[in-house]
Amino acid sequence: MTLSSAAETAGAVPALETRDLTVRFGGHVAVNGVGCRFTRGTLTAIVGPNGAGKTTYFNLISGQLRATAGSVLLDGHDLSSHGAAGRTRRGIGRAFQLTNLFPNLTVRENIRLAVQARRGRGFDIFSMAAHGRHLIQRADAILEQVRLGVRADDVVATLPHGDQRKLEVAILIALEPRIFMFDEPTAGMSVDEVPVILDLIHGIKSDPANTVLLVEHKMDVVHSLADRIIVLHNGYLVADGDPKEVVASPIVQEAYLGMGASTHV
Amino acid sequence: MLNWIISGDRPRSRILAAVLIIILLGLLLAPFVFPGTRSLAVAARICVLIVLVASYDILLGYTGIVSFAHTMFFGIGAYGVAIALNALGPSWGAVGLGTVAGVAVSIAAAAVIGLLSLRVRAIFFSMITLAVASFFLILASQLSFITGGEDGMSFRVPRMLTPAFKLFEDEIFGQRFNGRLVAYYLVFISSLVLFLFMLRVVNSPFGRVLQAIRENDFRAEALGNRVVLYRTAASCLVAALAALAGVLNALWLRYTGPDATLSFAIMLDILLMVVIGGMGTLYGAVIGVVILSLAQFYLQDLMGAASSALAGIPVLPELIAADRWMLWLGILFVLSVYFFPTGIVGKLRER
Amino acid sequence: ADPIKIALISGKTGPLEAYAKQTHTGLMMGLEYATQGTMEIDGRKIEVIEKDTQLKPEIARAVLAEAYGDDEVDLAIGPTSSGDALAMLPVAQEYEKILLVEPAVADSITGDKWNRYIFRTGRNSSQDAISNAVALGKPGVKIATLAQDYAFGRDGVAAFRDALASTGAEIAHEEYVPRDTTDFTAPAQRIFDAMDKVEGDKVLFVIWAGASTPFAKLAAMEPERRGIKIATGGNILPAMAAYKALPGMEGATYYYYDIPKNPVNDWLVTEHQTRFNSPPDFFTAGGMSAGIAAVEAIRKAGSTETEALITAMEGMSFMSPKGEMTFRKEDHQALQEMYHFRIKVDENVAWGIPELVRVIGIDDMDVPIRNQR
Amino acid sequence: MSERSMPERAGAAGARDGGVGDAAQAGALLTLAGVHTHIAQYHILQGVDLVVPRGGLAMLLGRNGAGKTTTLRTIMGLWHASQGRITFDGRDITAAETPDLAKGGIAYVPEDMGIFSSLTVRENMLLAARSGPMDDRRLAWIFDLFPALEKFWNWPAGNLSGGQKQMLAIARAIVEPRALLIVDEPSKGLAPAIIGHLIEAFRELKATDTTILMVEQNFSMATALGDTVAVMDDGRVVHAGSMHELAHDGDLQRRLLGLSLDSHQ
Amino acid sequence: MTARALKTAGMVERHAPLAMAGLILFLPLILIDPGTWLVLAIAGLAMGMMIFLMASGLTLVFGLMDVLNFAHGAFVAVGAYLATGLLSPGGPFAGLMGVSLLGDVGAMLLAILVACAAAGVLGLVFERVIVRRVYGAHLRQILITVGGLIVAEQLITVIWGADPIPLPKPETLRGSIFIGDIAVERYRLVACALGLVAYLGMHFALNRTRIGLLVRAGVENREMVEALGYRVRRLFVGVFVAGTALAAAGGVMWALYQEIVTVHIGADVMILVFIVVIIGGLGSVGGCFLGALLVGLTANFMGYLAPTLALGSNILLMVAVLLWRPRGLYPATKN
Ligand SMILES: Nc1ncnc2c1ncn2[C@@H]1O[C@H](COP(=O)(O)OP(=O)(O)OP(=O)(O)O)[C@@H](O)[C@H]1O
Ligand SMILES: Nc1ncnc2c1ncn2[C@@H]1O[C@H](COP(=O)(O)OP(=O)(O)OP(=O)(O)O)[C@@H](O)[C@H]1O
Ligand SMILES: [Mg+2]
Ligand SMILES: [Mg+2]
Repeated sequence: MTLSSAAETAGAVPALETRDLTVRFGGHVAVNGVGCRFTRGTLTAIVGPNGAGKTTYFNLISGQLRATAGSVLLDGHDLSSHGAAGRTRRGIGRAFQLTNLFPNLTVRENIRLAVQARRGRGFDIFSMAAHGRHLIQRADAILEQVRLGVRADDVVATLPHGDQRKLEVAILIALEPRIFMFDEPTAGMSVDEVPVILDLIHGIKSDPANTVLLVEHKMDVVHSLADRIIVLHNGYLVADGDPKEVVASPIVQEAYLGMGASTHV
Repeated sequence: MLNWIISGDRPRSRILAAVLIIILLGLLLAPFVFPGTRSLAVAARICVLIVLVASYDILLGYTGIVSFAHTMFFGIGAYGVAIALNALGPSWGAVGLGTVAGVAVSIAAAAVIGLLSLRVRAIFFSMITLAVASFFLILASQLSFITGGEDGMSFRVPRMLTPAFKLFEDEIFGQRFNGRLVAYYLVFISSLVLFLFMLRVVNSPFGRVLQAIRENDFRAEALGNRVVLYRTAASCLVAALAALAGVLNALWLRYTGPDATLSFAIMLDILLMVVIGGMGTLYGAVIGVVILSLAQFYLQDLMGAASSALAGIPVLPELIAADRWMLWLGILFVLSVYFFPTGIVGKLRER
Repeated sequence: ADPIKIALISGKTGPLEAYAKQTHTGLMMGLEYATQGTMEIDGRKIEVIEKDTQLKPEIARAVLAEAYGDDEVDLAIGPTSSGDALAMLPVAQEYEKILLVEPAVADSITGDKWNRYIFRTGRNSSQDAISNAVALGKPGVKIATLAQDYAFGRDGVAAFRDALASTGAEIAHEEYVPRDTTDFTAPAQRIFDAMDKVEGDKVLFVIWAGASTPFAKLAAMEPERRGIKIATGGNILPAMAAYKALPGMEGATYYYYDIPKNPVNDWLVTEHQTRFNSPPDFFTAGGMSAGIAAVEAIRKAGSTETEALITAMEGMSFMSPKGEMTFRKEDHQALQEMYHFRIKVDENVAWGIPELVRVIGIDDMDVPIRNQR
Repeated sequence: MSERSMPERAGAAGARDGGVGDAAQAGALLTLAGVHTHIAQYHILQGVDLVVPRGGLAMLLGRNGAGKTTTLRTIMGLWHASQGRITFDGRDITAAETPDLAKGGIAYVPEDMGIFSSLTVRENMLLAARSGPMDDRRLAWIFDLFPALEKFWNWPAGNLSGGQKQMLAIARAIVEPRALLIVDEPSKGLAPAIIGHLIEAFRELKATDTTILMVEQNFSMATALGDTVAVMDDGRVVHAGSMHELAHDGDLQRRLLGLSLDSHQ
Repeated sequence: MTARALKTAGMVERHAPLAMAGLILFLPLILIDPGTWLVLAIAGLAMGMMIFLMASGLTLVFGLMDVLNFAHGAFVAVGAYLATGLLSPGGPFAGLMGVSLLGDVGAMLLAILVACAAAGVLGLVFERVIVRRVYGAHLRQILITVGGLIVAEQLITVIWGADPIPLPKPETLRGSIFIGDIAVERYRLVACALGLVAYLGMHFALNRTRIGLLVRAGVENREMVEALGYRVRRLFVGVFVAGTALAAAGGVMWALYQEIVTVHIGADVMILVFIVVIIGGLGSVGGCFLGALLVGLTANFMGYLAPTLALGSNILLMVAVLLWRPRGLYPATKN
């Protein structure tokens, strides 16, 4: 397994690329020189043990963290000078691993804010937000997609955990990014709800303009969605390639799945 | 139409709606319904404070920024016209110039403070504003050759706003139509317009982003909103509004000074008004202002009467002596935070 | 007959509450004394309406306007702080009614902010400064001043400097510190450094407003080791507790109950002692002066018409706890005697006792007229 | 309302028929009988009956929003039941305060992990070890389970990765022996290898006489560990029985949990 | 390797503020002659200790419980007024005083103890009636405690009257000790000693016991601390009471320094106290201690070198510290 993946051979500029991305906290290197290219129309699953640096890697790409070294390129353009907000507006969207919402606003307002941010209407002080019909319609449409329509008027803090996870995904969709990053979207979601989310991600992936990155510990989910898997371990990128091969590789079997642990999954 | 004027922000409570209408009518007809200098002064003060407190609520209730520098901007506006009127004489030109200068300085100051310090943790920001505000207070009293120092400055306003100016010679409805009336309606109409403007702001897309930032700034940033920029913009906006309130206050009082515009006591009054009324709703600001202003102006009289009625009973008269009105204000303070955590408006809307 | 209505406007609530209380007591006793206990003038009952400025100038204006406009008082007395007073002056002019200022001290009240409806029984800053200059100034005396860094302090030092010019003493160093200073080590060191460089009788003159005073802290640094004596004006009794650290200190004061010898003061001290079990203080005397002045003025004018009152009061002399006072025609400031004192310490008295050195008579002080008529 | 309360009882009766049996009932460590819980004006739990046999591991399953977390919080005294009775070790604890329950031997791993992020990992553990210094042998066992904790021992817990926080939350609950362990979705966010460890760990705990009540979405983990199982829906227990029975009844799974064969391999 | 790097980083982190303090202490030696410098430095340190006494209670409550107690000043005032009752001629401890240094200091310590106890009881009531409902909500804390401050000040006026009350220092604590030409006020030495004792006591309580951890954890997630088996309520009450007792102790000391007590004696120093607490890094007792010393020193050196700047020196110091370390010298919590 080489660090350059099959997808790269297309020759075109990759949708997203990280070069030598590194971040250090005190003496601890959480992400260590990770270089990787992500191509449009594909879904790359990122797996690795807890604390491997997956979320941190996402944070570096989406701008929540500043890299100690290395760079992130979107369509070949260096993003180093942009913060989280700038990167979102340029099309890098992400859903968080630990639920991160506006707890005292309604479900609909949460989405509406995302739609509004996407449309860049934030500095308008003269019109009424409640009159932005198309924003609200769009928000409602997305809520239907994730089957949260019935809870549209509820305050987010009163939602059960699983529904909050769905809202997290819905907000990402509302941002209409070109790069979608999901951080364990199905964690805490009940089994019957999981297929809804998987269908959604599948739909996103099937648009050739989109690029999807997915962190997930459930191997069944990874198998059903991923075109490619990369493995992070102790901050290093240790494997990259076709799902079947990667999963079969000894390092994944040992360090990640645990010997014989796959029976539990 | 009405919905458009109030930006779709309905009171959402019958009682609240009724109270607001009564307040509006009361202020509109104050010179006729409540004759006397004191009541007119109270009415004008209420108008000014509504602008000041509502603008503070945009910062505090909607954006979640605790600033102690709001009175500083109020002062800058007031000193702006005061200095201009002193230097250029009582003309409308001077009023205009002073207003523009005051607003501009306020916006600039807010922008600098915001960009420098809105990144730090909220509580530190409050403390920085506290420090800046007390520094400004010191400055105002030190630069006595411009500001009149501790003593403040009295100045003359355009003749149209003084009692000497007579609209009609005779009294109509028992009211002299003189410049004070003109001044009152100038204050009233300006305040109303500014209030409706603020109502629009908080219900605009911009206002919604501010609320999102208050709820979860990290997430708001991740949605693509540059939080520091929004916070700074909000600070600048409310600074300008506070400065305008300062201008109105100065024109009405024909006096300005550190105690009247800059003191920490006013800052606390504003805070209290916002909270009693209900944070995060501009109608709350109105209610808070009216209740507290009435208390400040009339509680003392009321207590004086009660105290003399109870003369002879030990301790009690001492506790409700007119000079102890602050005690009861303090108790009101505590009780209102205690029992109306969402403010009066929140309580009214609960039902 | 209609009652005579007098408004007492003071900062009843707020940091100066204690002062306002004294003024109130003094005023009521003054009215009582001047009417021989009847509280009537020419058959008209006196009615005192009290109003609180809360030490907020805008409220001060509002309550004064209310007193004149709604309560229709004949004249108003007050307020406690100069800030309130300066805000109130234009209101008196607007309503064309008299405001008898007591005890606010700012020079500008009877100076450039003055108008013809303003009279003052209280002493002004200049009078304070000049009396101290008279008490301390001798040829060969070198003085350092310590004052708070704001208009009151700087004006006080300026007036003091002017008054000192004719005495042969001179100012060697001026030190200004923030108003709320509590630690005087640094300013004292600066003063010591400066005074080490000059020869002569060295005096450190302190102008200080507020309850917490620098004296004990200055005394603890033992300036006498460097040949420097501390001097300052009088103050209210609780503040003079700090003077106990400075036996022998000299200065000039506006009032101390034991000093003036006249029937008015005798009555005040005895009555105050019996009623309140304490001697009258600074502002009690001031309040009483104002009460007596009001009664005398109305008697003399024979009416409560403003113009009649102004005519009667200009140049009017009346007895006060501080002896005879006269409203100067030019700026309506009451000229009055002041007292050169020296501090004596008595273990049984809670404060340092100012013993009279000499009375500084009206003629000993050349109080400048600073208003434009 | 009165109509709705009927199936409740039926459900409860069903629970007994479901094979737990009266013996287990007698040996129950924790029993909930007809528990109703209101949060503000919402009626969330609508008569929950639940039996946790002494020394066993009881699984609580159900869709998102079924009321599982609310049930656990009600037991813990974090919400209070408005009706019904909760008994623990023979004592009525319906109205007991949280700290007393904790002192009485109940440990709790909340859904949101409840990490003190400003404290270090060590300090987090220290607070959980109420009775004195931490037992070195037990600590070694915990480090063995979750090596990351040892590595980040003196770090602020807020900086841990999502999965590491979950490990810390569990470790805190087992730092000292407790009579009853209440765990809300422990596997959420954990890598497969760690889940394998975790299963072992819970088995060991069971062997030490610790009774466990666990909410889980990971069905394979649930089947691997559970002795008894209760399934919740709409604020009620709609099925109770042995885990073995549910694990081998596809129909029941589909009906109760919406599980279909393709969503878990 | 990484461990060492970590350690060095930590050392720098920890010692930079100390280095800064050293700089502020010694740099003025270039401009001031050594005798004067010594006088200023000692006076500044002692002033800092007194401020620390008043600020320590606030930082405890502020830092551990995240409660902004604007009424802290009222408890300082209560301490001060109690001192006037206890230590004035005619008061219960007057008999001890005026004879020997031991008697005077003893009387003072007794007064502090009584004041602490009384203020502690008041603090208990205050916590019950006022603060209890507003844990976790800064804004409401500010408001309700300001309300409490007003009520407390008014009640003080009702009880003790509006007149300032003089409070002479005990005879033996007046004046200065002279070392050559250098005057050191006796009282400041006593203040130094007491400040140090208070600091060490708090340091021990917070670092050698679990209390500090528990309270911090309780603020962050109260439910979880209860679920671990601790009574958060009692803990909070205890900390709050300790905070008010410390305020009262500071009040006694400050009243004796000022020698006159007014209703606003506490409120007047509150801005200064807040500045100290902020500089120190919200809730860190060590930071507060260092911050207080820095404030004392800066005020004295600035007052000597550039009196016109002395006015804003505290604020300037705070802004400078925050620009350098946006969360204060020793941030108590990491986030
Ligand atoms: N604080 C609250 N206020 C109002 N309703 C609430 C509150 N907390 C939970 N609920 C409601 O109670 C119901 C049960 O929630 P609970 O969290 O117990 O579900 P759950 O079974 O744990 O779901 P999940 O598997 O998603 O964690 C949900 O409908 C939820 O909306
Ligand atoms: N802000 C931070 N400061 C210090 N260390 C951090 C910080 N953020 C993350 N780390 C450390 O970096 C490592 C990687 O964390 P990260 O959250 O990326 O893991 P992860 O791969 O997402 O794990 P999980 O599957 O458990 O979510 C962890 O060991 C964590 O402790
Ligand atoms: Mg992660
Ligand atoms: Mg749950």
